[in-house]
This record gives sequence, C-alpha cells and structure tokens, in this order.
Amino acid sequence: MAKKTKKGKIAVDRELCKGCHICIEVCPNNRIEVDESLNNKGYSPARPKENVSEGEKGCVGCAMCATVCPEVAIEVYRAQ
Amino acid sequence: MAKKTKKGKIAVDRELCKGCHICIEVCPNNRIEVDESLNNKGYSPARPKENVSEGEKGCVGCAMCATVCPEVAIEVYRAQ
Amino acid sequence: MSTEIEYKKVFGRPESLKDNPTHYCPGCGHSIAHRLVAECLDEMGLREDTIGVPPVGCAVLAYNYFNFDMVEAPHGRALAVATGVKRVHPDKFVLTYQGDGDLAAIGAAETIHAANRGERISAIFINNAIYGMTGGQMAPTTLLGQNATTAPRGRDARLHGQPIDISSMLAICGGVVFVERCALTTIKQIRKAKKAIKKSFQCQLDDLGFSLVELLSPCPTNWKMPVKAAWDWVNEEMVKTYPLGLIKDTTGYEDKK
Amino acid sequence: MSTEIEYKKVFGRPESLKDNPTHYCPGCGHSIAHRLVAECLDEMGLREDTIGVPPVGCAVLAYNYFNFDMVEAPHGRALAVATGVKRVHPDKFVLTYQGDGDLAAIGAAETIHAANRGERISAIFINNAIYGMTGGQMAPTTLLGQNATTAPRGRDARLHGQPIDISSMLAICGGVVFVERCALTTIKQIRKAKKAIKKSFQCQLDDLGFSLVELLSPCPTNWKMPVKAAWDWVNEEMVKTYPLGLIKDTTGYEDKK
Amino acid sequence: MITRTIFAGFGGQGVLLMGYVLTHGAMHKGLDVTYFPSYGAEMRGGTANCTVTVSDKKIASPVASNPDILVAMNYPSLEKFESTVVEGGTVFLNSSLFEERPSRDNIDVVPVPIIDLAREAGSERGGNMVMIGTVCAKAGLLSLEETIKGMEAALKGKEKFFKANQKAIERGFAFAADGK
Amino acid sequence: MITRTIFAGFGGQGVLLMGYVLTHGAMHKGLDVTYFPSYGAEMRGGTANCTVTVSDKKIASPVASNPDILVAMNYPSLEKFESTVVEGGTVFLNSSLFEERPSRDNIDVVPVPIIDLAREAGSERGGNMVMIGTVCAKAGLLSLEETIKGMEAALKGKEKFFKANQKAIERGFAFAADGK
Amino acid sequence: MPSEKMLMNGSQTVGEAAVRAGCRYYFGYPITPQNELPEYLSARMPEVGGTFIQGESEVASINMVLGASVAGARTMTSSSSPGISLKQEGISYMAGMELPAVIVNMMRGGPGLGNIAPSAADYFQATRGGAHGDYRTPVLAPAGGQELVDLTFEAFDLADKYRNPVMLLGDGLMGQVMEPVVFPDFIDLKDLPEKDWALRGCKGREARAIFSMILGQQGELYRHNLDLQKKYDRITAEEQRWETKYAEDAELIVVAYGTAARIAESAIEDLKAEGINAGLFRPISLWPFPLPALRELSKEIPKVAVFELCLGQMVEDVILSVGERAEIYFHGVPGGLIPTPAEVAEFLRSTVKGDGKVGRRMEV
Amino acid sequence: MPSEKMLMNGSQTVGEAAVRAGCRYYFGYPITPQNELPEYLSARMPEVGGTFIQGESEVASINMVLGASVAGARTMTSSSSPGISLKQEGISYMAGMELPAVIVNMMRGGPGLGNIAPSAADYFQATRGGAHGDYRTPVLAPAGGQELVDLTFEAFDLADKYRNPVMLLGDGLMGQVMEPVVFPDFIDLKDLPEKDWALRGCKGREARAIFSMILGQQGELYRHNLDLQKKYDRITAEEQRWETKYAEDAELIVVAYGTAARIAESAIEDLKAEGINAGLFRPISLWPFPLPALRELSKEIPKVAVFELCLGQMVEDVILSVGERAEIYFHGVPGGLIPTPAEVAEFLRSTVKGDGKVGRRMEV
Ligand SMILES: Cc1ncc(C[n+]2csc(CCOP(=O)(O)OP(=O)(O)O)c2C)c(N)n1
Ligand SMILES: Cc1ncc(C[n+]2csc(CCOP(=O)(O)OP(=O)(O)O)c2C)c(N)n1
Ligand code: SF4
Ligand code: SF4
Ligand code: SF4
Ligand code: SF4
Ligand code: SF4
Ligand code: SF4
Ligand SMILES: [Mg+2]
Ligand SMILES: [Mg+2]
Repeated sequence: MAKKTKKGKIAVDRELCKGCHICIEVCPNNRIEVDESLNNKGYSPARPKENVSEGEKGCVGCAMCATVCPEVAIEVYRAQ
Repeated sequence: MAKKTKKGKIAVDRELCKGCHICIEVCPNNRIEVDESLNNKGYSPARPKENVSEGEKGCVGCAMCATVCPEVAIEVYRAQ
Repeated sequence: MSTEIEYKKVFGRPESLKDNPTHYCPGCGHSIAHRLVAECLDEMGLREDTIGVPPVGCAVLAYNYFNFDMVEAPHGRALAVATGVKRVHPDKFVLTYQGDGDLAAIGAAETIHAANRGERISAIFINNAIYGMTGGQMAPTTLLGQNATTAPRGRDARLHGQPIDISSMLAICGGVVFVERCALTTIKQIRKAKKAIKKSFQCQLDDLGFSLVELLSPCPTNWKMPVKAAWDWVNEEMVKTYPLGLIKDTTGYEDKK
Repeated sequence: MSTEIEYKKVFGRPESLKDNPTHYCPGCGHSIAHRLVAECLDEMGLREDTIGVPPVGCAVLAYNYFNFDMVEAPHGRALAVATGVKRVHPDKFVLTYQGDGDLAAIGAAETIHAANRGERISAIFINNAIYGMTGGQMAPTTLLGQNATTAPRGRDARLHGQPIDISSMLAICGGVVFVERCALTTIKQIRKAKKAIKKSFQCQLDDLGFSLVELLSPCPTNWKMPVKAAWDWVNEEMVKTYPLGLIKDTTGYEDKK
Repeated sequence: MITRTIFAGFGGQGVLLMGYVLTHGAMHKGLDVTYFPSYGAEMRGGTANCTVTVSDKKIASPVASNPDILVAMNYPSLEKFESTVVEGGTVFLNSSLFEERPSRDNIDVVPVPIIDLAREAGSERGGNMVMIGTVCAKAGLLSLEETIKGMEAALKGKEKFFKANQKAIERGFAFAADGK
Repeated sequence: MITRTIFAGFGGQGVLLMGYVLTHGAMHKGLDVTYFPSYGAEMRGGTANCTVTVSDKKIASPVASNPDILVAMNYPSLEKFESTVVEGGTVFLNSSLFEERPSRDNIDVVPVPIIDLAREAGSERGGNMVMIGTVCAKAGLLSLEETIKGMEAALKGKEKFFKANQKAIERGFAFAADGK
Repeated sequence: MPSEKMLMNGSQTVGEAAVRAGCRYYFGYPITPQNELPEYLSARMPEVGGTFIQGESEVASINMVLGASVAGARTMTSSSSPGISLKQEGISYMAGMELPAVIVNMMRGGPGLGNIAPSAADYFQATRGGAHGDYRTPVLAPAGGQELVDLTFEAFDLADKYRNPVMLLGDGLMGQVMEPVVFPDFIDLKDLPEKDWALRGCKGREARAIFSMILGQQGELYRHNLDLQKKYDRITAEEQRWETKYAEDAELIVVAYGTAARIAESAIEDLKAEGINAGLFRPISLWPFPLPALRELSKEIPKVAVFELCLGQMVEDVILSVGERAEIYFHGVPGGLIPTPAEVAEFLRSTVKGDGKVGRRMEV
Repeated sequence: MPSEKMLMNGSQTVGEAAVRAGCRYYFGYPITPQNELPEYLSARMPEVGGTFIQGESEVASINMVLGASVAGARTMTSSSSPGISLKQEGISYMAGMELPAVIVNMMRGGPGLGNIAPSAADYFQATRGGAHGDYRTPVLAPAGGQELVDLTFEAFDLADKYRNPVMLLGDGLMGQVMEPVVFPDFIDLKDLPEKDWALRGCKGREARAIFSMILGQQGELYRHNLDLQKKYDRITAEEQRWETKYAEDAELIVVAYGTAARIAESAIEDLKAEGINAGLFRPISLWPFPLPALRELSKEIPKVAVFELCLGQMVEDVILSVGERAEIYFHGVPGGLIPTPAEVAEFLRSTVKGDGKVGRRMEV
C-alpha cells in the first residue's frame, strides 16, 4: 500500500480552490475528494485522499487533475 | 445602303453624355463617333454616325452601346 | 428619302431612375450599376415598394438619381439602417448600395452581422478598389501594388495587408443565401450582373435571407487612367484578385428550373 | 513511517501568472486559458517581452493575474490597440485575449482588419457562446436554441441569425497564417490547445503574420449549469457548431518536421 | 415614519430575497418603498447587500446614510455596516453563523439562530425567511399576513416554496414574540 | 498694401495653378501671402476658384469680401464674382472664350485673348500662364523674374514645362505693356 | 386601463413604459448597469408584436434606430456611458435628419471603462451634444420611480412632436432601484399622430429622400441650420420642466437633478430639524435648462448650492442662470461612490456657514 | 536647423510639424476636408522611419493611437467632425488612462454628414468632452499658418507633460489655405522626456498594467477622478493662451478664435477707417478658456461681440467670463457658408449702434 502512494502526490491550495470538483472527475485513480469544511470564500475545496483503499491505485503524478484545474490550485509531485 | 440603316438606330442625349466614348469602343458596327463640339458641361459627346460607308454594316439595334453607357444617354430603336 | 420605317424603342431610361444627370465622372461604373438596379426594380415591379439606403461614398447622392424612397446612412452603417427599416416594414423591399470603403472597412461589423442575421436585404456592393469620394485613398480592396493617395508607393502586403475578399467571408455566414461577383466592364458581365441583381432581389421577395452582389467597377478618376484603360484594368487585373462568378447560392433556384 | 521519498514538482504555477486568486466562477474556462497562455510564455521565454491586451469581458481584470505588461482596450478594440503597440514595438511580443462578444460582435471590424493586415499579433479567442461579464446576454456565437437573458426563448435563426464562425471567416484573410479551434474541457483538448497557442506565438516570433487560437470555454454561471454539465455541453453540443481542429495553417511548420 | 433597513451577507444567503419580501409586503400594505440592491463589480462572488426604505410618506433618497435596522447575515457585513446604524437602531444577527457581537452599546442587538429555527420550521434552507419574519415582527414593519403576502409576491411563479417559507416566517414571528 | 485676387474658371483651365504661381512668386518676393482654394462638394466637376491675398504686412483673413482683382476664365465666373469686385478694381477676362463684358463701369476691364497670345508664345495650352503674366504685370504684383520664379516653384518637379511656361508668361507681360 | 401598482426596477420600468407608449422597436447592445432594460424588452416585445434586436454594437444599434425611425416607428435604444459615447455620430445624424427616437443613458462612473456605480458625469455630453455640429437633443432627467414612467411617455411625445431625438438621462442607481409604479394604458398605435414624412415606399406620391448631407453652394446647409435653430428655440421656450420643493422662505436653494436630487431632498428634510431651511430646485429638462425659473428664484434667495454626481457640469448652467444674483456653491461626487444624504447635509451646513469646508464657492 | 520658408496648406503643415515634433506614428481614416494630412504623412512617415496606418475606421484609428501611446510613442490621429464623434469613446479612455496623444479636428459643417465647408460647431464637443465621464482635453485653436506649426509642437509637449490627449482644433478652410511657414528643426527623439510609465515589456521591473476600469469598493475611482481633477486644475492655472490685438482704447472687443478670428481681424482693420475702434480677444486655448484675462478686459470695455462659425457655443464661455461686466453680443454663421470680413463688419457696426440688426444681445 505504501508503495502505491509513492509514485506521485498532489497538494491542493484550499484557498485558491473554488470547489468546481472537476479534478475529482478526471483523476483516473480516484485520489481526490471533497472537503466539506468551507474555505474562506465559502467553497468546499478539493483535497487529496489520505488513504488508498484496497483495490485502488495510488496517485501516479499524472497531473491530469492539475491540467483541468481552472484555479491552478493543484501542484503535482512525482517520486524521483 | 439605305437598307442597311433600317434595322436599328440610336439617339444620344448630348447633354447627358459625358464623353467617355465607351459606346464607340463597343459598337460592333462602328456606328458612333465623337462630336468635337463641346456640350454645356465641357465634354465632347458621342453621336451616331450619319452615313454608313462602303463595307460597313448599319446600326442593328443591338443595344450594346446603350448597355455600356454609364449615363443612360443612349436610346436604342429597332425597326419593326 | 425612303419610306418611313417604324421604330420601336428597345432601350431607354428605366422608370426607377430620375432624369437628373449624375455627378459621376465619365466612364464610372456607379452609373451603370444604378441603371441595372433601376431596371431590375422596374422589371420586378418593385419601385413603389422600395426603400433604398445609399452609402457615404461617391454614391452618397444616389437619391438624386434613384426614383424611389431613400434614406441616407452614416458612412458604413447602411446595413444597420436597412435593418431598422426592414424590421419595421417586412413587406417592403429594402436594398443597400455601398462602396468598398463603406461596406468593407468602416462598416465591416455592420455588414457581417446584418448578413449573419440573415436580414432580408439585398446589398449591392460596388468594389472599385479605392475611396472614390474622398479622393483616391487606399480601400481595403485596393490591389497589391496599386497606388493610392494614402499608399503612394502602392499597396504593400507587409504594411497594409492584402486586398480583402469580403464577399467570400460573408458567404460563410449562415444567414447569407446568395453572393455573386460580376464586373461592369464588358457587355457580357453587365448582363450577368443584371441577372445576379434580379436573383438577389428574388431572395428577398422569397424571404430566404441576405444576399449580395459584388460589382467590380471602374474609377478612372482615382485610378488616374483613361476610361478605356480603366475598363480594361478591371477585366485584366482586378479579376485576378477578385475572380468573377458565383460565390454562394443556397437558394435552390437553379435546381427548380 | 517509511523512508522519505524524494518528490519533484512536475506541475505548478507558471511564472507568467501572479499568485492572485481569480475572480472567475468555479469551473470557468477563462482561468484554464490563462494558465495555458502563461505556460507557453514561460516555456518560450517571452514573459518579459510581452505586452498583453485583455478584452472588456469577464477577463477585463486579466492584468491582475497575468504577470506581464498589459494595457486595457475599450470593448472590442483589443486588436486595434494591439496594432498600435506592435507597430511601436515590432520586437516585442504582443497578444490579445478576447471574448466572443468582444472579438466577434462589437469588435468584428477591428478583428477582421487587424487579421487582414497580417499584424504580427497572437489572438486568444475565448468562445463561451455568451456574454459572461454582463450577465448572460446572447453572443454572436450563441448556439441555436441556447437560452440567453436577451434571447429568453432561445436563439432563433430567423430572429437572431445563426451562430457566427468568425475563425473561418478570418481564415480567408491573406494576412492570417494560422487558426485553430480547441476546447478547454478535456485533458486531450487542453493539451492540444497549449500546442496551438505555442504555434501561434511562434508565428509571431517568426514574423509570419496574424494567428488566432479559438478556445471553446465553459461558462457554467450564465449557461446556468453545474460545472460538470457545462464541461460536457462543450464537448457534446458546442463542438457540433464549432468543430474542433485546424482551420488554417500556412506556416509550413509541420512540413519542416 | 420612515424606516431604512440594510440586509447584508454572502451571495448565496438569500439577502436580496429578504429585501424583496419586505419591499413587496410594504407595497401591499400601501406604504411607499424603495429597494436598492448593491452587488460587487461586474463579476460574481463577494458579498451582496440591499437597502429597503419603507415610509408612509413619499420617499426621497433610496440611499441611506444611517440605517435604522441592519440585518447582518455574516460577520463581514456586521463589520462593514455596524458603525452606520443610527443610535437606538437595531442589528439583527445570524447567530447560527458567527459569534461576534457589535461593540457599540447604543443599539439593540437581536441574535437570531436562524438555522436552528429554520430546522424547527421544517427546512434548514429557510433561514432567511425566519430572519425576515423576525425582523418584520420585531421592528413592527409588517404584520404576519403582510409578510407572507410579501413573500408570495416576491416569489411569484415559484408557488411550490410558499408553504415552507410561510412556516419559516411564522417561526420568525414566534421567535420575535418570545425570544425562542 | 494688400491685394486680393480671385481666379475663377472651369476645372481644367489651370485656375488653381495661376493662384499657385502668384502665391509662390509673392513668397519669394518676401511678401505675406495666403492662397485659399475652393472646389465644389466632395465630387468632381463644376467650377473652381481660388483667392490669393498678397500683402507687405501680416494678412489676417484669407477670405476676401471684395477682391481687388478678378480673373475670370469663363463667363459663369464673371457672372458670379463681378459684383463683388471693389470699386476701382480690375477684371481680367479670358476674351478667347467669351464675348460678355461686365455691366459695371466703376471697374477696369482687361480682356486678354489668351489663346491667341499663347499660340504666339508657342503653345496653345499656356493660356493660363499668359494670363498670370498679364495680371502680375498690369497690377504690379510681381516683376517678370518674380513671376517666373513663382511658376518654377509652383511646378517643382515638372521642369520640362518651365521653358514653354516662361515664354507664355513673358508674352503676358508684353501684352500688359502694350496691349497687344 | 392603467396598470396595478407594480414593483419594478428603473430599467424595467422604462422598458414597460416604452412599450405602452407605443414603442415596438428596440435596438441595443448590453452594458451594465442597464441590462435589465434590454433583457426585459427581449421578452416583452414579442408579446406585443414588437421587435427586439441586440445589435452587434452601440454604433449598429443607433443606426438601426435611425432606420426604424425613418420608417415611421416609435423606436428606442439604451446604453450606459461608454456605449452612449459610441452613439454620438448617429445622434448627430438623426438630429440633422430630424428623426425622432428615444435614447436612454443610465450613466455610470467614468472616464473610460470606469465602473458601474451611478454617476452624472455625462451632463455635458447630453446637453451640449457630444457629437459634431450645431444640434440639440431634449434631455429629460427623471428622479426614478413613477417619473420614469411619465417621462418615458413624454420623451416619445417630444421626439415625435419636434422630430428630434430625445434623451432620457438616468443613472445606474436609478436603473436598479425598485419602486412601486403605475403604468398608463397602452397607447393605441392608431392614435399616434401620422408621420407623413416617413419612408414607406413611394406608392401614390413622388419618391422622397431623407438625409443630412446638404451640399448646395447657396447656403442650403446654413439655412437648414437656421431652421433647426428655430426649432431648438421653440423647444427652449416651450419645454422647460422643473420642480421646486420647500422653496418658500428658504435661505438656501439646492439645485440637483435625478438621483442627486433625491439624495439632496432627504438631506434637506433632515436639516429642517436643525432649523436650516433649504429648498430644492430640480431641473427635469436638462436641455432646455429651466434658466428663467432658476434666475427668478435666485433673485430672492441669497445662496444657491449645486450638488452633482460629477465634478461640476450642470453648475455651468446654474452660473449662466444665476450669475451674480446669488452666491453659488458647488459640491460634486465623481463616479465610483454613492453619496449619502448625510454627506449632502454636510455640504449644505457648510454652505450656510460659508466656511468652505465641504464644496466650494464659484467665482462668477 | 529650421526649415526655409515653405508654402503648404494647413493640413500638410500640421503633418510636417508633427513629424518634426517627434511623432512617428499616425493612424487615421480619410475624411474631407483634412485628407491632405494623412496623405502627406503616408508619404512622409516612411522617409523618417515612422509608421502611417490608414485604420479601417475612426474607432480603430483612435484605438491604435491608444496602443501606440501606451507603448511610449508620440502619436497622432486626425479627422473632421463626424469622424471625431466616432473617436469620443476612445478619447475618454485615453483621458482615463492618462495617455498622451494629439487629435486633430478640421471641423466641417454639420450636423450629420452636413458638408465640407469650414465650421466651428464642435466647440462644445472639444471643450466639454463629447464622451462620458469627468475628463478634459486641452484644446488648442490655431488661426492657421505659422501658428499651426507652433501649436502642433505645443500640443505634443502638453500631451506628454500632462499625460493627456490634446486636441488641435482647426477647420476645413484652415486645412486648405496655403501660407508660408517655417518649421523648427526636428526634435531628436532622444531628447524627449523619458516616459517611465510606458509599456515595453517588464524586463527588469514588475509587470505593470494601464487601464481605466477602477472597481474597488473603497472609492478608488472617486479618488482617481479627484486626482484627474487636480491635474485639470493645474492645466487650467498654467496653460491658458490667448492673444489680444488693438485692445487699447477699444470701445468694443471682439471674441473669436481660429478662422473666425482672422476674418474678424480683417473686419476690425477695415472698420478703423470708419472711426470704429474695435479690439480682438482671441482665445488660443479653448480649454482651458482664458476666462480671467477676458474678465479683466471686460471690466474696461463696455461691449463684447462674439463671433463664431456656429450658432453659439463659445459664447457660453464668454458669458461665464464676462457676466454682467459688459454687454455681450453674438453673431454666428453655421456650417455651409464662409463668412467674409464685410459680414463681420456689419455685425460690429450693429453692435456699436446697438440696433440689433445683425447678431443679438445675450441676456445674462
Ligand atoms: C464617419 C465618416 N468617416 C469618413 C468619412 C469620409 N468618407 C466619405 S466617403 C468615404 C469612402 C468612400 O469610398 P467607398 O466607400 O469605396 O465609395 P466610393 O466613393 O469609392 O464609391 C469616406 C472615407 C465620412 N463621411 N464619415
Ligand atoms: C462600449 C461598450 N459596450 C458594452 C460594454 C459592456 N460589456 C462589457 S463585457 C461585454 C461582453 C462580454 O462578453 P464576451 O466578450 O463574450 O466576454 P466574456 O465575458 O463572455 O468572457 C459587454 C457587452 C462595454 N463595457 N463597453
Ligand atoms: S479542479 Fe481545482 S478548483 Fe476545481 S475543485 Fe479541483 S482543485 Fe479545486
Ligand atoms: S496526479 Fe493523477 S493520479 Fe494523482 S491526483 Fe492528480 S489526477 Fe489523480
Ligand atoms: S457611353 Fe454614353 S456617356 Fe459615354 S460617350 Fe457614349 S453616350 Fe456618351
Ligand atoms: S445599337 Fe448596336 S449597332 Fe447600333 S450603334 Fe449601338 S452598338 Fe452600334
Ligand atoms: S471618383 Fe471614381 S467612383 Fe467616384 S464618380 Fe469618379 S470615377 Fe466614379
Ligand atoms: S460568468 Fe462565465 S465566463 Fe464569466 S467568470 Fe463566470 S463562468 Fe467564467
Ligand atoms: Mg470605393
Ligand atoms: Mg463570451
């Protein structure tokens, strides 16, 4: 499991995020979820999932989420 | 000769005419000439030739002259 | 001399033209275009139902020659004015008559959007590749290399861009049903032009949409050419940049025949 | 828990974008387009040589987000302003960023003539089929049947005309060397869009002429749709009226490769 | 008698609708009324507010220098408008959302736990209706019937919401009457 | 001394050029001068005229109420301007073209057979040059040299016409001197 | 039958009033803060058999109006400041061609794009003619609410009566404020005075043209201008409109129009408590400006306080009216902020005291 | 080195003067009677490494000017009345964005298309701002000839000094009249004051934007307007220009500008013979209007006669200057006819006699 998460990771700036949730739509590995607690602008931002459940792939750092994010709220990292 | 002229004839309004002489260019039968005496606007108007010389056709009423005349200065008549 | 022959007038002044002599220069295409428009209106019985919109350009005084109702539009706005007229009188016949500067430069937006809305208007577009009225400045349609008072070394693609083909651009608009380009400088083309104008008028009568007839027209004065040379220049040079013929036709008229 | 893994940032904010949060609505295409433009400028090393001209439209405040010099143009006149800038600074990089109302309605004449002159300018054209900033009025690009606050029963061809395809019209102009239409609503298209923008920038750097990239862009707010539905609507409906892909390319770039 | 009320809050809180309800109710009551909305710039987002002036005489200015009543649906609105309220005026607070209270002591403060009350009335989303009910009742602007009329006029065409809203308004009136 | 001259005639008669010659000549002489052309509307055709004012002091109005000199190259111009000429002023007429004469008797009239004189000078098309020569000489506006200078300045770039024009101007001066 | 009392914002009010006044042709281009007007009409026009067209620009729209007017219809356009600037050429043409139409300007902050807060900085443009040539357009300045209804009707009537464009000058605040209004019944289009000059095709008469280019060399344009001037003089004599309030025994008269007048009126009312007796002079027609009425008033009242939502434009007309008859004070709030009655009250207090703290004394 | 004396018409004169004043970017659209200006520059600009572009319209041209100005260049456009009306929106933007440029208006007869005879009916538009918003543009009114050269130079300097568009207001007659002129030497572009606000890419500094939309809710636009107003006040204080002639011991002062002033001057000279001592007050800056100077003068001279090539626009500024200090008479000739000195003389005689035959007494 730990291994799975090592390929990539993302960081979401919860104050830049506008809660459009398009990133959640596009993530091929279902690595993003809605954070119900509102940010300062009153949106429910996206956040990376903490844990990878059984049968799921971890974040692969493919940057598809960041590619669609209208707010440039997502940074993507890839394991070296 | 007289017969030749009977097919058609034209009348040029010398005051409407602006002396562009395009009608002279297009007449297939060379039936129009320049009238050197100026009209009131100072142009040398066109006029139908009086006589048909040997070897020439008379006016056939084809209206090619009138078709190109920018000033609608030419009326065309055809023999009945 | 000989016995009187009976003659019948086969060519004369159409009723839709007044008797006034024009102010156009000798050999100018405007007056031919006027006559063609007038003949078509006569033959289609439209004169009394017509409201025309002349341009600001050499034809600004067209209302002195055309024998039907006319309203002057500001430079370039003929098709916006015509839109207002036509929307109030959908049952009347509305035409604009515009030069290349008027229709394609300052009026480009009004032209495109009236066309695109498919306004039931017939536009007569006089392309003489120059600003006639103001004394020979460059038009958007001026040919490459052609001199103009504001392009004294000739039109240069790098500096001024290439001549614009607005008719083809309009053809892309959905509301446009008929566009044809003719010349006013040969008998054949003059006759074709008349046919095209009639067809454009028919489009309006049949409520099909917007139509336009582009007429390549000599301006001997500002081209600084003798009349004959100007006419030849249309036939030999202008047509290279502006090929004659049908540009768009979705009327289905030909099919019917 | 486990040994630290070394991570490298593979996606972040380009330098040509400031840190300010945008005022755009959630799911709006404008912000994606901003990022793509910024990334291209970064990657091509152009940021410090760029002067941008935003529109009057939702992107009127683009200078709060773009991290390069910008000058505001009156509504529709971005390409005229850009012409002035570029003629003074032929060695700088000049781009406009315009909405459909700005570029294709009020600015149609300025757009066409800057394009036709072949101004060495790159135009980014955000087609969201609506007037975003002013609250959802009909745009010239609004689809047939699409509702707008000034077309409450939906756009109707007879009354409003059909959606205009200005990109194809521009392609007819001699001065235009490259036009491509992309969407901002799939990963694939976003990547294509970036490529197209880069190519357009290259045209300017190579002094080839005018180029434009049209970007189909969602406006969830004025389409009154949830974000996802708006994105889908671009991919499923808008593309029918505005087919994606290359519209004109006389750069010869591909041939070289 | 002229009463000027400012309703202020986030975009989605139904601030403008509260103003509508009061405006329509006042018109039905035969009063003169002006409603003046204020959005941010030409874009979305940020806060919204509106000023409703109700009077038994012809109203001159629709703009208020100093409102008699402030309805603050979020804290930024309280901060922004608190100081403008007339001495002896009233501030209604959305106490479901924030704890802060005005620092002035020459105004009446009425915290309204709108979410709780709305929930009691059957629909959590009716907080703004609870609030307008409380305001109208407490300030004696409109009777219950007039307020409901106002709501119905403001929402003409959306009849399906009438019932729930009426309940919420009634809850607001009840709260105004006995403070719970 | 201020002298105002109106040159008037058909478009093709070189009316504006006569004005140019006088204007340039006067400038070379060190005088102040204004040249004011007047065409028809934005179209071609019709008549043209220009007003040239020459003065040893700074000139105020370039528009003349009453010219001292009228040069009428055709009859319509005579008709139009005759009445405006000051008492004691001079009218120069293109007597090659028309027979009519002014009806006033408080002005000097100088008919100039410009075509004949031009032909004598070697070129029928130099009528306007004959005329400007006659006018400058008769009215004492410019010397022969100054007039020729004026012509050369006015036609800069068209040096091939200088010689013929000079001859025509000289013919005009001669005509002014002896009336033939 | 007049309508029930209805709650509408100012933009919608003008829209409904226009329809009832017989306007069936609207052409306009969106711009905040008046979009509710075209939006309202886009839905309303089809209901009454009228036409709504969103032009491709303000320039196109005013020229569509020109066309509809020449065709004989009651027609209207609307915009806000930058858009009105673009219509100037068209307005000058319509004035020259003597074509009636109503042009609505809901002014916003400028110059340039400015912002969408209310403003009154287009007074010069409206009253002096922002375009070229000697022309004038009557300018009516409602103070909102019911007056928007009444003056919309009047605007169409004046336009037809004098064959001239008429401007209705509001502002962004007025466009957005909602108030109860009552609409008169629909005018029956058949009851409108016949426009025998309009163009409808020349059946049964000579062909006719309407134009503004007048080329004759015999002073034809000169005479046309003198004729227009006579018309403008007639309008000046007959169409001045204003309102005074609390003017008897006032020690001070406030001159303000539109939204500014309403704010000022509240300030005046508030000041009564302090024993300050200020009156209000509210020009309703800005051109023709009610100069004689203000002049008369200024003979009796020692101080005139001018309050504008701009940095001083109408104040010139006040000076032209008042001259040295009374002291003139000015306070202006430029675009971007909405002033309150309290701010105006400060100005009036300062004017009474003559302490120069708010506003300034105009040298005359 | 200054040029030789050259004979040029007014339009060409402005063109050559602009080039020598450092203008290298001209954008304009043809319109009579000023076509010789763009035509001249279309040939001249390439000779000096400058750019001439014929815009597709007046609207496009003014916005190209905006772009060239923001890029830091001296730039100019020109037109005649209807074309200037179309530039109004752009001028308001440039004023709001504080961008320098020179705008030339060779006025023609209006309203609408009117005709191409000279006129001065765009005075209101030029001096009050024909567009929206509280803005002003300095307006210089040459009387032709050498002054066209001098004021073209001044116009560029003023524009740069105050970062504001400046208008050069001539007319069709002035554009066509040929006179001897002398041009100063070319300004070395390197000697022009550095424009550190211009946009040239952000190398070595923060990115920067120039705009007129000012949205802040804290009165940012309000403050921007107050700052602009301060600039306008400074211009008003420092940039008034006028000329008086024959004013000592005059019984009558004629106020006229541009072509009208030259015609009036001849009339004044002609009247000396009749023993009528009239003086001339010629405003050269129309905005700022030389109000204090005229006011001073009017304290000593009992009658002021205003002569305009329009139906009365500057006369308002004269009234604002003179008030009741002197009797004010007005005579105007609208577009379409060129008045002669004799006509003006008639007006002045009538003014002296007070017989009201030509012109009219203004009520003040
Ligand atoms: C707003 C405005 N701009 C410019 C002009 C000057 N103008 C009159 S006609 C014309 C162009 C004429 O050219 P075109 O339209 O090609 O017509 P043509 O004379 O060649 O037939 C121009 C620029 C004007 N009258 N109004
Ligand atoms: C001269 C002028 N007319 C109208 C407006 C109002 N206006 C601002 S943005 C806009 C249209 C915006 O639509 P679009 O260009 O499609 O941009 P979007 O907001 O959709 O991105 C309009 C009409 C204006 N500011 N100036
Ligand atoms: S795509 Fe971006 S803005 Fe949208 S929810 Fe995800 S992180 Fe937030
Ligand atoms: S980088 Fe790829 S896998 Fe990781 S969260 Fe984003 S879309 Fe999902
Ligand atoms: S074509 Fe017509 S105008 Fe030309 S010369 Fe012949 S008759 Fe005259
Ligand atoms: S009708 Fe035909 S044949 Fe007769 S003159 Fe004309 S062109 Fe010649
Ligand atoms: S200038 Fe040209 S277009 Fe105009 S009338 Fe003369 S020839 Fe015709
Ligand atoms: S209104 Fe539409 S285009 Fe404008 S920011 Fe919102 S979603 Fe984007
Ligand atoms: Mg042309
Ligand atoms: Mg859009």
